[in-house]
Amino acid sequence: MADYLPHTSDDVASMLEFLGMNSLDDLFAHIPAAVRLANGLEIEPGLSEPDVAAIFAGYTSKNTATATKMTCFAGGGAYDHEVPAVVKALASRSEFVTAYTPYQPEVAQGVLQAIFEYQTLISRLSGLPIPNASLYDAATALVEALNMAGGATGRQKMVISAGIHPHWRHVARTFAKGTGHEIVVVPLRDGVTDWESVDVSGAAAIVAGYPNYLGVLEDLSTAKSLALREGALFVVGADPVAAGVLKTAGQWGADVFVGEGQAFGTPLSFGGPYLGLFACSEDQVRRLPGRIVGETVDSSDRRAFVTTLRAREQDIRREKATSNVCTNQTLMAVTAAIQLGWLGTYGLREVATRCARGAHYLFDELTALPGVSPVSTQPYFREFALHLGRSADEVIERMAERDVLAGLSVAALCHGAEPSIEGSIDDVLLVTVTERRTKDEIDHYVTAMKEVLS
Amino acid sequence: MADYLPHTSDDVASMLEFLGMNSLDDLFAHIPAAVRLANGLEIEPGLSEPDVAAIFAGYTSKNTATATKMTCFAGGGAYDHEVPAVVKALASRSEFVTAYTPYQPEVAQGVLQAIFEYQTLISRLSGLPIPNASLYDAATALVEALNMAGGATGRQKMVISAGIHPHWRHVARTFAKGTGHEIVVVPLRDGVTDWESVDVSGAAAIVAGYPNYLGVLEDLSTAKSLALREGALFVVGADPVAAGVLKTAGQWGADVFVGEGQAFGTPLSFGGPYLGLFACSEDQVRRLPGRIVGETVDSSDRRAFVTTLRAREQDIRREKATSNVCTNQTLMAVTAAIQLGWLGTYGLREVATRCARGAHYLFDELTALPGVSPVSTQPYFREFALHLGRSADEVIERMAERDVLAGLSVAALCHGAEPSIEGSIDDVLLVTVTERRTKDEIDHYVTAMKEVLS
Amino acid sequence: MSSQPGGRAASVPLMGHESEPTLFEMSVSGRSSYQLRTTGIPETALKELIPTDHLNPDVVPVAEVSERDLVGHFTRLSHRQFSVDLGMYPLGSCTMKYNPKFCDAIAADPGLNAVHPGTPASLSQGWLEILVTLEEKLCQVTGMGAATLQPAAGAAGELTGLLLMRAYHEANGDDRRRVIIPDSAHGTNPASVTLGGYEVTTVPSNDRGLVDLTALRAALGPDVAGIMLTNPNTVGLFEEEIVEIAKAVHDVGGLLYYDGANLNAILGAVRPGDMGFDIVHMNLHKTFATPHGGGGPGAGPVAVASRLVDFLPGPKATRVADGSYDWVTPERSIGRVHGWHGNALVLARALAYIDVHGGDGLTRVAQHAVLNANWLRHRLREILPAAYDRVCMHECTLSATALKTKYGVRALDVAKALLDEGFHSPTVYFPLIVDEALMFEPTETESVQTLEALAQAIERIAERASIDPEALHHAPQHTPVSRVDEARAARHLIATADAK
Amino acid sequence: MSSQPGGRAASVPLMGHESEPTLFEMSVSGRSSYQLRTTGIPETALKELIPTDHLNPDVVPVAEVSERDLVGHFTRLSHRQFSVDLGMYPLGSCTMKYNPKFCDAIAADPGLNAVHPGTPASLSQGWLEILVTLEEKLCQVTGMGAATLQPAAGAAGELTGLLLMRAYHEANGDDRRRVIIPDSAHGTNPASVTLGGYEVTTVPSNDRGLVDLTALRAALGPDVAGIMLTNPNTVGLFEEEIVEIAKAVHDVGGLLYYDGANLNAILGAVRPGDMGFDIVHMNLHKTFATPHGGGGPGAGPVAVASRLVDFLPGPKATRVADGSYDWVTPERSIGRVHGWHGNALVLARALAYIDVHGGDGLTRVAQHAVLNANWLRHRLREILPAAYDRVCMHECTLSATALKTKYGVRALDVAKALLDEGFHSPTVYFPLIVDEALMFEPTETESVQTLEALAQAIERIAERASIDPEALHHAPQHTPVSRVDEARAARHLIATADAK
Ligand SMILES: Cc1ncc(COP(=O)(O)O)c(C=O)c1O
Ligand SMILES: Cc1ncc(COP(=O)(O)O)c(C=O)c1O
Repeated sequence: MADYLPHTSDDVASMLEFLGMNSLDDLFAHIPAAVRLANGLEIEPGLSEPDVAAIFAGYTSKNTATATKMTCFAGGGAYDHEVPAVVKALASRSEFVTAYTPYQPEVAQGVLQAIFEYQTLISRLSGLPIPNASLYDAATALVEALNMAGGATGRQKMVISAGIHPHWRHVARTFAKGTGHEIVVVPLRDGVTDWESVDVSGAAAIVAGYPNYLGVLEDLSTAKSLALREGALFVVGADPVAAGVLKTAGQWGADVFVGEGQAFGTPLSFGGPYLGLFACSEDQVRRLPGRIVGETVDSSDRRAFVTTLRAREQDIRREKATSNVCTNQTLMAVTAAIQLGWLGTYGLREVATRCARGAHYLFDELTALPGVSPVSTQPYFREFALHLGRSADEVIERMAERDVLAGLSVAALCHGAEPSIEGSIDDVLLVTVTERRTKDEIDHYVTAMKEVLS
Repeated sequence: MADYLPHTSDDVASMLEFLGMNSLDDLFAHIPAAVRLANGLEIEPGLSEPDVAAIFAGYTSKNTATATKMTCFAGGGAYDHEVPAVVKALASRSEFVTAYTPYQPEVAQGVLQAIFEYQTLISRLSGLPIPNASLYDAATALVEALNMAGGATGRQKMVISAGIHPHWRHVARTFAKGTGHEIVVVPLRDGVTDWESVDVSGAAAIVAGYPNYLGVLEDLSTAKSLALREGALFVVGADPVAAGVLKTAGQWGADVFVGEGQAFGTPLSFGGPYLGLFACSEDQVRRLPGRIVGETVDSSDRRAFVTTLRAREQDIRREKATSNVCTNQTLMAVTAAIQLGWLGTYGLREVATRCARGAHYLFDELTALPGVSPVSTQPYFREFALHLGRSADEVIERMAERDVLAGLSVAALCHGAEPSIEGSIDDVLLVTVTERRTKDEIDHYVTAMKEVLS
Repeated sequence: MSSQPGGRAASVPLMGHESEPTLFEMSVSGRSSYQLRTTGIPETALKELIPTDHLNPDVVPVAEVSERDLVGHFTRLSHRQFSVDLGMYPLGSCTMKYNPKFCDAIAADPGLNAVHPGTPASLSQGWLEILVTLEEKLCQVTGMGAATLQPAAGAAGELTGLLLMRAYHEANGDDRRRVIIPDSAHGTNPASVTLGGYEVTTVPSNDRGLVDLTALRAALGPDVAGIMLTNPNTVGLFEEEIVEIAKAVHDVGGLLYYDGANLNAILGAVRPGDMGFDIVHMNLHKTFATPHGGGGPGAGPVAVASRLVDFLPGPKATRVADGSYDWVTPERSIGRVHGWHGNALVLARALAYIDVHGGDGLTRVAQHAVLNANWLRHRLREILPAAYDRVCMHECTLSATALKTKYGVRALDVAKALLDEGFHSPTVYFPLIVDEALMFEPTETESVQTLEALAQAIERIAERASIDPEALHHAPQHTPVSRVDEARAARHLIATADAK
Repeated sequence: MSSQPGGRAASVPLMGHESEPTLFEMSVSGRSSYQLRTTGIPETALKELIPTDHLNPDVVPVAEVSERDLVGHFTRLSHRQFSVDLGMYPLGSCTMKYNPKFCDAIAADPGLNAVHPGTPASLSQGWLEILVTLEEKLCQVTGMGAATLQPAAGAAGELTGLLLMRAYHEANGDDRRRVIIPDSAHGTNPASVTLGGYEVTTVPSNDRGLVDLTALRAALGPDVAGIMLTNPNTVGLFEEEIVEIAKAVHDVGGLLYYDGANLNAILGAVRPGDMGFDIVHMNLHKTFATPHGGGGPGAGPVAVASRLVDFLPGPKATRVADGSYDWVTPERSIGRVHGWHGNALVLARALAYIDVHGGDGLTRVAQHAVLNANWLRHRLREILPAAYDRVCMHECTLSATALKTKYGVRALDVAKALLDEGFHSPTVYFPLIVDEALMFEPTETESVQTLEALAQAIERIAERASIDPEALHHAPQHTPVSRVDEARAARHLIATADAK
């Protein structure tokens, strides 16, 4: 028997006595006998922490591709960035970790101010004035953006570039079943959205990726002009790290920015908890999904922070709320504020620059290999897709034997969404380079790939 | 270039200007040129944290015998005990870690109260009323005890059982060169101190180990009566974990208790930082070495804690101080309070009991092996020494190949101090079992030892 | 010097009650903290790699602070924040129990957190095994057939559940329009119903604080897709007529959705599946003690009865023929509801928590949670009578109506005054059906000594109310900031340091 | 209920200023937190293993608390504690600089902290390499031949150094009795001299706050074993006549001991060895940023000139012929001064710190530390004139004599008032040679904005002194406790919860 319960048998006895009861069962006596669980749960008895730790050691030993054991060149929305000890130490402070949603601002200024700083940073990186306090992840943030567009335009048609991450598109499809949105996907040609190929008239939203899921940098002015023409919201799903050097969503004219914030201090974590980034223009503020923190003063005029514009939210607005989100990803938002504080203005630039340099160095080396060709001839940031002329799944397995996680199989990634790639799919590998990758690691990658492909 | 310096070049310039200086060198201009360092330090330029981490990964890869990779049966004053996540989390709170000595009690009640609780626990485990706030380690705590005895009796003769840990005896010898103490070591017979064999008359201190360094439990009444007879202080060096089930130093009549507190929440740490435990009787309080925290009240009568009896200490008493200790091992003392709070009254009993059970189980298995014989036939607690009939050093190496750290070579441990063991020394292995060792691990040890000895 | 000092602690309640400068106010041009690995990659100029029309002509300002100031700033902010680790957090409906540090340590293991979510199953078998094992245990706890672990929180679970409901009905070729919800329901329920494409029909509670069965029967019809219930409900009371409710809903072909936010009350005592529920979401960040992180992350797995299993989101970690694990998408899956596999590290924490407790421990958890709530309800009956004064489950909804009528002291005043007493406030003004509601959920990890201290604090507050009610309108006084001007925040939104 | 609640946060400055119950006051019989591994070892009764006359008939009471209350208690205590991470800690002579979290992470690696100190060298080569590498770098920093890493703190280093001095003289067959110390020396110096078996001869400081060379020459003689100096000295001033001092001492056959507590001031600028020192201790917990832990642990390695190398404590990690590492004891070693190899994890932290900074970074450290101290000295010259107003090194010793004579406000009052201003106090009343001394050591990791804020806080205090001096005698007011009754604590010692 192991648990974290304080009550001694004496405590239980005296408490029951205070209630005029004889047994703990009396507390459940009013539950219809017909449905009571007769013989308890069929779950093994409790184990001590060290015993459970041993069980988990068994699990972790079967995770052979950790970024600590293998060099990680996989990306696709989840990146192996540097997370320094200082950020881990601050983000794991138990006041941040074990607090609830800041319902009582008088004793929650710590989390509230950290969110306010996070909001400021997301506003700057997105180039849009109205951020929120986080959403679950990028995919669900996109869904909220579509809902916002539906609300703003009263229309149902969501025109989404196939350059948007296949998982995000997949999730958008799932939730459209409830909202009744019509999802129109615009195919890619040579890795770039072919906006002309579909009818965008009556669109509620025009959605483009920057860079897109193949790593390609598209000129977003076409998309923007279509949005203007149709009176649709222009939604840009962007890599926030790119904002260290590339144009922001706002600079491209976006009405709404969504993105994945994992890159800012959150480990790969097998996909979660991650951080859904969201920001929009002033005129959409009343439709903002989720929480937002605002600055105000206390009764003695000291600066204070508080969650605001609550009237939009589910607990007050109920079925008319702009969104159903309640619990979000605050701890990851606080972590992002800390990580960005650590990186600073020029650290973020440096990270973005190194990602680009490393990616272009590796791209040149790989495309020089016989049988390897790029999926797109267009400019890219830190990620690119290659035809290998060999099953990408198989290549990944073989590279893993050489302690390299070579990238992602686009066929696997696009399970449930159009890859929108010319030619074969199974041989397409999506390769990513972050600032953590050294020249030696990249050179080892190339050597290993030579062996695997030969 | 990497560092943690905030100043920008503008900061430096404006600060120099404020001082009416032109360069940072001006600040050092008054240092005689003859001794100034001309070309700076011959130390490589700074590296970034991740680069340094890579260097340290190289070091750790060469530490092949970590308790995480090998099952640890080594003890001899350093024990592989369970340290739960909760203790690590609390003891690493940065308020405890990055605070200085509590000079300003108004903002140091956290550390002061934690030390007060530590002192209470050490007093209870030692059975003596006057603890201090910690010393460097057990060996130096013994030295302080001898100094206390010298001061109390005005005598120089320190009678120390060979059952005291060889390193502690070695350290006592070193410092005796300064104090002029005469160290008389009393040999062991069958692992038990043969007090009759030496002349203890005029002793300042009689020092015994409980259990002694071979793990043997000696009846301390003889030693106590000798101390009484001679008017010497009776100093007991005890394993504080034993106090979970065995008699305390106080119950054996000790005037002074010293011990090693590493067992309480501090990892093996290659020997440090550890925790020197010290407690004594009321009548020695004015000779107490190091800091002590006392309870008092603040100006509005609220309970408060403060370092007290400062008049004994070096900063006030200078050359007449009872000790020169200033910085001690506070963080380990706080950790011990947390770990003991986690263990609680019955957890400590359980740990002590499991140590004893495991040790006796392994002892029986090993002594059943051909050619293996115990060094002592006397009762023991959680540690025992065996003649293997083979070089202990070699056996340890061979066992390591089987992922077992088999114990300590007594010959190595006694470098610089008498082993005081009958018969051969090189073949003596000191084996320890803690509560963390499972039956499977012990059985594997026995099988491996069979192979190694066959 | 324009910018604010990074090394002053006047904002730390330990020393003062000034406000803490923002990261941006501390920022000084040219200062930095970051340190990156030496890569050895040629430092080509960016414009040679990326066309200039993509490059931002301006530098996006982040902040420029030293590592020392970064540490000072966020450590001070942490001292301005209450948390479970500091004291009791009796927020009704939030289950703020102690979060074991052990589970944090599990989640901090690189063997789990350094795994890329796109890693092939063959190279991440450990993770898949964790997911499958957790799914099995959650199904055992709820009495269901299978579960998805993708939803990132309770509300996400609700919407997922409603989409499952929709898919099920559509598969049976009948299209239904309404979902029934009691007036005591949590706000996420109606909001999710709307996003699920259904209309909300609200049924009133009866004078016992439970669903009014007659009203429910009246509301039911062939166009009802299902009902969403929390049981125990948000008042903390068990829906004793649950069997009849289930039958009534099933009779019209509707499904029963179980909002598992209050699951902590019934672990090992009664299971949603056995009560007749078809779809269940769980809040692992409540019942299974994963930390709330100041508002998230959570995890809201959804378990369903066998007839709904084929519709679950995919891909799903599954034990396959050879005993290994792989990703499998259910036949008629509604599709992905999360970008990857859900909040994986939260899921791992919850499994560790379940393993430590085991079936016996989980049962004790519910028993002691219910014991604590009832003890507190009974202990406070004089001052804050329960809205429905009978045996409650894991939480008790008390009412400050008496204090309000007698002294003009409202639930909010009591909540704020509790902060000065060293306790976090309970949930106030929820559920909406209770006047001046103060909803206390002590959880099982608080001792009876702590409950008694809370009761005495409330007695002191009631005492003060009778003597100087005005003072209570100005509580709290000991906190870093006093009551904040929420109206002003909403009237003139300042959501970033750049807003003017 | 006798015992105190574990879940009330009224002691957290965030919410209140009540006192925190002790672990023992929270203890409830039968409550527990511990969880141990399942071993499978037969549960034999203890009395069958150990003779009963060794068994304690009584149970030693530790405490009985739940894990939740344990966490609440120590987290609340941490909120009642100031630290570098919360703000500036300008304690003169203590070098409270920022402690990099990176170095903590290095020390938390099981590859270092899970190694048993008795592990054969062959199985712990990584550790030995760390020790040898650190020794080499410390020798480079100090200009010495070799070093021992065993001493656990500065004072332990001092005593070790004095025993080395003694061993050296004895080896040369001359026995000397006296060690010279300036009147400004830190208390550990004279205390160590006594323990080293020597008599202390104190030499006065001159009117420039430096060693009075004439007085020193007068004090020197053939019976002088050596001199202990801190340079810069404890006033924060560089001993400009160090060359002459060294010559004078060496001329009588004495050795020079360097107390390295103030080494931070001269990194890369001047080295003790080059100044003529023979023995040097360093405080890694000052100069090399290892955290103080509320009073310890530290590490006080001692480096010596080549002629003393043979006497160093052993065993010593050494690079041997084949390039591997082994434990070697110097020929004429004075023996062990620590139970094992010294505070190893502290040593590892220091090496990581040195590697990050490199030679260039360490030099900047000293330059900026000295810059900050001088800036502060100059900035405060009106209110708190420096005892010796000229360029100082890493710290400045200011005097509150003016405030005292004018308003009766003493150094202690200023120190306490600073707490209310959000700054830790400087070191007060040390060194003893300065009247109403306030010794500020800003360190290099504080920004000029922070220094300016400190200066303004002191200006406000001076202002208050001129208006209402009485109030300052009652500072601090914002802290969890106000001034404590130290006399009472000493008069009636209560050192444990069991003392009556
Ligand atoms: C009754 C109830 N239902 C649903 C939810 C929503 O869960 P989440 O906040 O995880 O989205 C909550 C959370 O407060 C709740 O209390
Ligand atoms: C000048 C000086 N010498 C020696 C010491 C003693 O060092 P430690 O406290 O590490 O024993 C100190 C520490 O405060 C000091 O400031």
